[in-house]
Amino acid sequence: MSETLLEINSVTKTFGGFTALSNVSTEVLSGERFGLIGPNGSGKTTLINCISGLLQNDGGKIIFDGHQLDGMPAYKRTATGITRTFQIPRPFHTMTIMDNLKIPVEFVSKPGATQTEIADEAMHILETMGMAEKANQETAGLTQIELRKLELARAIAAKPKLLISDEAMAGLTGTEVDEVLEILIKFNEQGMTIIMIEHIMRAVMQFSHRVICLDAGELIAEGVPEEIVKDEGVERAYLGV
Amino acid sequence: MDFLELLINALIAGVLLGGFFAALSIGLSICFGLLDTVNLAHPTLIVAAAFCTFLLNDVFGLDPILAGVLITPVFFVIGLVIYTAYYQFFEKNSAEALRGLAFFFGLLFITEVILIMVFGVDHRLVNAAYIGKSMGMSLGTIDVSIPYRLLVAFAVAAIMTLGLQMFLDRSFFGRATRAVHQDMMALSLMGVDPVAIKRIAFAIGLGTCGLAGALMIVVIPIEPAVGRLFIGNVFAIVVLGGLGSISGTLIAAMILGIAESVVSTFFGPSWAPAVSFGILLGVLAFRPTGLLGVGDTR
Amino acid sequence: MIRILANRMRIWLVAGLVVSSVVLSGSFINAAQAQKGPIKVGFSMALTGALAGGGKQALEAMKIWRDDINAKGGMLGRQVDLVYYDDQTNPKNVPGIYAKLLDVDKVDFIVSGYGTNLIAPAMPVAIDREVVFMGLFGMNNNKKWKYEKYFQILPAGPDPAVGFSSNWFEAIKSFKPKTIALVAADAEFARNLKEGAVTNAKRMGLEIVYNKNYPPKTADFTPIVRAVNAKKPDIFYIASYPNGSAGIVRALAEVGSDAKAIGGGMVGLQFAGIMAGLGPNLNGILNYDFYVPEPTMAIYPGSSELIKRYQEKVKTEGLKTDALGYYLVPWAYAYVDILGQAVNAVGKIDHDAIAEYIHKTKFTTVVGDVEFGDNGEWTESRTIVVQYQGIKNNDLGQFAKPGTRKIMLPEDIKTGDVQPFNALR
Amino acid sequence: MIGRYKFEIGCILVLALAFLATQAEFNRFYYFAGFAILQYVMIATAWNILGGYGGYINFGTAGFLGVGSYVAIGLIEWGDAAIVWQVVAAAVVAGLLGLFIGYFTLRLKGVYFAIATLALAIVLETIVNNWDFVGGAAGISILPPRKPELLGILIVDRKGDGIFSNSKEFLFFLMAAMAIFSVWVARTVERGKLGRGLNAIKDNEEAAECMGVPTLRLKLIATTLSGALMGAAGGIFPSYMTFVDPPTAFNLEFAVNSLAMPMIGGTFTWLGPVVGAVLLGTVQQIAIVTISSELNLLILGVLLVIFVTVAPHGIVGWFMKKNK
Repeated sequence: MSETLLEINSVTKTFGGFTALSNVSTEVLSGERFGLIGPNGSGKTTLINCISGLLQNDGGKIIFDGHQLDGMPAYKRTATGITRTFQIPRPFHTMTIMDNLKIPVEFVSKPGATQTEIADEAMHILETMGMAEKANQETAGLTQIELRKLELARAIAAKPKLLISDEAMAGLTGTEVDEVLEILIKFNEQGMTIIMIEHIMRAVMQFSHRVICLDAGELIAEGVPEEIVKDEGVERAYLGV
Repeated sequence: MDFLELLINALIAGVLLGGFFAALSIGLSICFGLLDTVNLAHPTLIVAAAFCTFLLNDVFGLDPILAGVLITPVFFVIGLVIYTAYYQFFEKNSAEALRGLAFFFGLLFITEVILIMVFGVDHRLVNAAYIGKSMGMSLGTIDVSIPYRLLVAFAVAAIMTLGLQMFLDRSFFGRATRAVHQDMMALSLMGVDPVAIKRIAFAIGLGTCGLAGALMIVVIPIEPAVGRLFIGNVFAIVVLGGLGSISGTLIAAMILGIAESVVSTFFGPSWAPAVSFGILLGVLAFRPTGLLGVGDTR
Repeated sequence: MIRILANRMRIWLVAGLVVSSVVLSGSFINAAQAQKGPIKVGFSMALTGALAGGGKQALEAMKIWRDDINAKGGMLGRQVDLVYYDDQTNPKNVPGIYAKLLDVDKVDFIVSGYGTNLIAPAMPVAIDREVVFMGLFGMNNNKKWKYEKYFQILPAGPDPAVGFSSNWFEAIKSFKPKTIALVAADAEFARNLKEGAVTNAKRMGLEIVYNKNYPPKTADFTPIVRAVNAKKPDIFYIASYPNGSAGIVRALAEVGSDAKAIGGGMVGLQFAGIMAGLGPNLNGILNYDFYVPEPTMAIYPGSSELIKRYQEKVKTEGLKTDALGYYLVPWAYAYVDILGQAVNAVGKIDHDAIAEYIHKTKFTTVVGDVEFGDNGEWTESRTIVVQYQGIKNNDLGQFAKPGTRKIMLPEDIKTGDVQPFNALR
Repeated sequence: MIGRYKFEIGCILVLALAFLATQAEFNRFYYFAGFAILQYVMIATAWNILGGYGGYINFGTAGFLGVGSYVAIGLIEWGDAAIVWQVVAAAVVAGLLGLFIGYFTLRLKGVYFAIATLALAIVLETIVNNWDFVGGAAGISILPPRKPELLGILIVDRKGDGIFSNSKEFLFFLMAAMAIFSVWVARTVERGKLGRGLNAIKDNEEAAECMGVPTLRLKLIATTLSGALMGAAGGIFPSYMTFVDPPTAFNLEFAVNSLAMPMIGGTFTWLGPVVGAVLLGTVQQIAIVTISSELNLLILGVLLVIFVTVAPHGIVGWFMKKNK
């Protein structure tokens, strides 16, 4: 594969006396499908919050595509090409699905475009997600899978180089998981780098080129899926022995 | 020596005044801090309780505090009614807190009008053995005088606060209330009806209006619109203390009481509000969740 | 989609506006056909809000006046009607109310509501229409305007802020004071009173050792009283509103004070509810007043009968206003009475002539003889200085009898001698 | 072409109508009542830019209005500035205040922000109370100029030589112009990138930030804009009242109405605050001169409760649902 897209260099984050991340270092390569696993409270979400800019890391460096991200507000990081989804979907609930997608299109991927161009672009993404017919629907009546897809579609609408998917499959049925996986793989094949956080092992292992595992804020394992599954540390972290 | 004497007296008066403020705010700390209902009518309902106290004192000669205890159940029931209505129209449809704000504004006006129609617009006071007298003490060369009326207010407020704090910490119901604040889902999975919990918690919060009203008329003269003057204070105290923290509310009330008393003594009372609310702004700027606030900044 | 709906909404909105304005004007049509009916006297009055206690009292007195004058044949042979609206003690409502009174209700005369800050916004309206404007308890409202048709009933003399407390400072001379402390509520009336008091204090050569204001929501006054005590003043002048007055009197009872004279401009101590509530704590306070049930007040002809009628009215009609009515009733009666007398004497509705007549006439009213100076204020100050004494309990009845509020000044109606504060505690 | 500027043309027509109304010499009561209603249209509209679009509840409307009023008073006391300059200066100062409070409270959300703005209003009132140059707690009377001129044109003259024969008519017209301007501003915001960004912030600020919305900058623009418009509405107030004291300028009523009116009308479009202000403002003006007792307050209370319970998306929302 190719060069490093995201470099995480001894990143540390503390809340009061509690250390959520300690000295985490890793790299994500351009075009990679990257899995991030770990038990509850291991620091996965904190790490991606630090990458996406909702939190600022206390120590260490994050470098993305040549930009040093530390201290940069989240919206600027989005402009450099990072977007993310949320574990619990956070749609703009007073807007239609179409309008939800228009926000990243207007603010990130096509700044200065006319309303028609923006709408066309948003519609295009909805079509690729198979949600075109719901464009003018409010978000209130959406099913769980639709909410997840909207969350992904909105992130993709920003045309990111790196998409961080935070448990996009929690609570979905088996076929729905496959549907989401298919979407992610499709966009990866178009060149989008993807970090996937997931509890559903089957999905991560099937999806990822490479996986890291966090436990109690520390990186305990890194490697291809087959190695990770066999790793003793990972097993201990998950089984709590 | 004069300065020291003034300072000590100002601090004591501030602590006592803080107790009074705590009594006014503690119910709101539950309704607003734990349950997210922006009950703007809280101070006005306290005034309503104060008028009831006045009536019981004037007609039956009851001691104000005793009267306050007697009307507390009435306000508990009023709380049940208000929350049921509030839930029906707002919370059930997960309406924004903003709409609730307007609802409680409306409630404030309606309560005020009822008070005007029933009691008229004149100022009312009550009498009791502990009003208008003070306890004198000497600490070495320093003379300290403590007005009994504030001492009573402080004692009752302290009992109320500690009682509620223990109730919320130790009882199953109290823990359930805190859980409602954090995670409604988990609670309903445990087989507890979160709405019932919230209804009762709100009623308890409103029940405190009964005693707080009695304290109010013991401490200051009342008229129907006097509640509006305290809206700023009580919300400032709850927010300053940190939403959901009863002990934070008590500490914040003390801070505001001491600030008001010390500023009044040494710099002139007209600057007191600027200092009190300046403290609030300062704290919010550096600690967005208040003194003892936890977690999210809603 | 939204745009189309918004367009529809706009049409609906315009339609709504038209309908509501039609309804609005329709409700006023009947008011436009006035002229030959009764003479209408219009005013705004604080019937709700902070000053409602005074406002409601004043309104009842004015209704008594209306019944009286109508019984005597009315004004210019026509019956008198009062037209009034509640200003909610909010000055913002006042300009609109007076415009409504003059333009829509077509009242023949306007008089003011109760209180300085509710008179002030009505002044330009009166000046604009060049009509006579009678004021009820305004503190120097005409200072900037110098309007020649404004007359004001508060008996504070030609320089009201100073005149209001001049008798009080006269009364304390016997203590041979050297120092004074002053406290005022953060509100217009109290602040004006304090400024006048500062002038009087300086004239007497008193040293000002404390001079501060307190905000309306002050809950505990003991820090203020202690801070004043620390300065050991001979005199403690207080210009306060009802909440503060009651709070300070209580704080004085709790903390005590060695000042010889305490009080001065404490509004609210004249109100029945507060007097009864404070009871013996009032003893020793030296305060202003306008009317008290002392026998010498007989020089105000008809005043005690008026007060009795008011108290009867409150009882029989079950009104929720001040049970005693000493504070405002005679004055609210007098300010409309003077207008009535003047109009009947001039014999026509001619505002220039009526104003001229009021300027040059000495009126005999329930508040005694009244003369107005060039600025529309009384030519002399008739503020009464009273000292509370001999109050034993919280019974309201005792305040309706002579003896609890003895008159110290003016000399001609004096019923007692001023004593040091602590001598009466 | 015309279609595109339909709204602007409508604004000019309404303004022309307002001007005609001043020349028609109606009962002067209508100018007073109209002024009060139009002032609320402006205040509610200004509030809604931050509160309705951005979801940030400003509880300190009275603070911004009061600052506007007292800037105007300061200018009058200092050097008899013309009313237009009073309004402009009031808008600038209140706008800066908005920027300041926006920056100062940028980490605060929801109720914390609301309480912070309330605290700010109280601090400001206390400062004015203690500032004797502008009258302090005693209040101050303003004498309007007899024959105000602007750029050499006589504005008001009783004999009919000026544009208006009465200063109240002039103030009514000025207020109408300002109200229409603020509605135009609000509509422009609503239909632009700013409005869409604010909407995203209201729905979920973190998600908005992650979708590339510069939340802090947009919030600062909104607080500044909203504050400036409120300040301007306050700047004209002393000339209308001729007497201002702190309790009037910082009245709680402003906070209540600025929040209640958009809510009753509907917070998601510019029309909502206008409908709410016209409706509630008219009811209040009529109630003052008809019912005229404590029942006034009761009506306001009952109206508030009924509207927020029965029409949760405001009158405009209710009608749009009907039309769907």
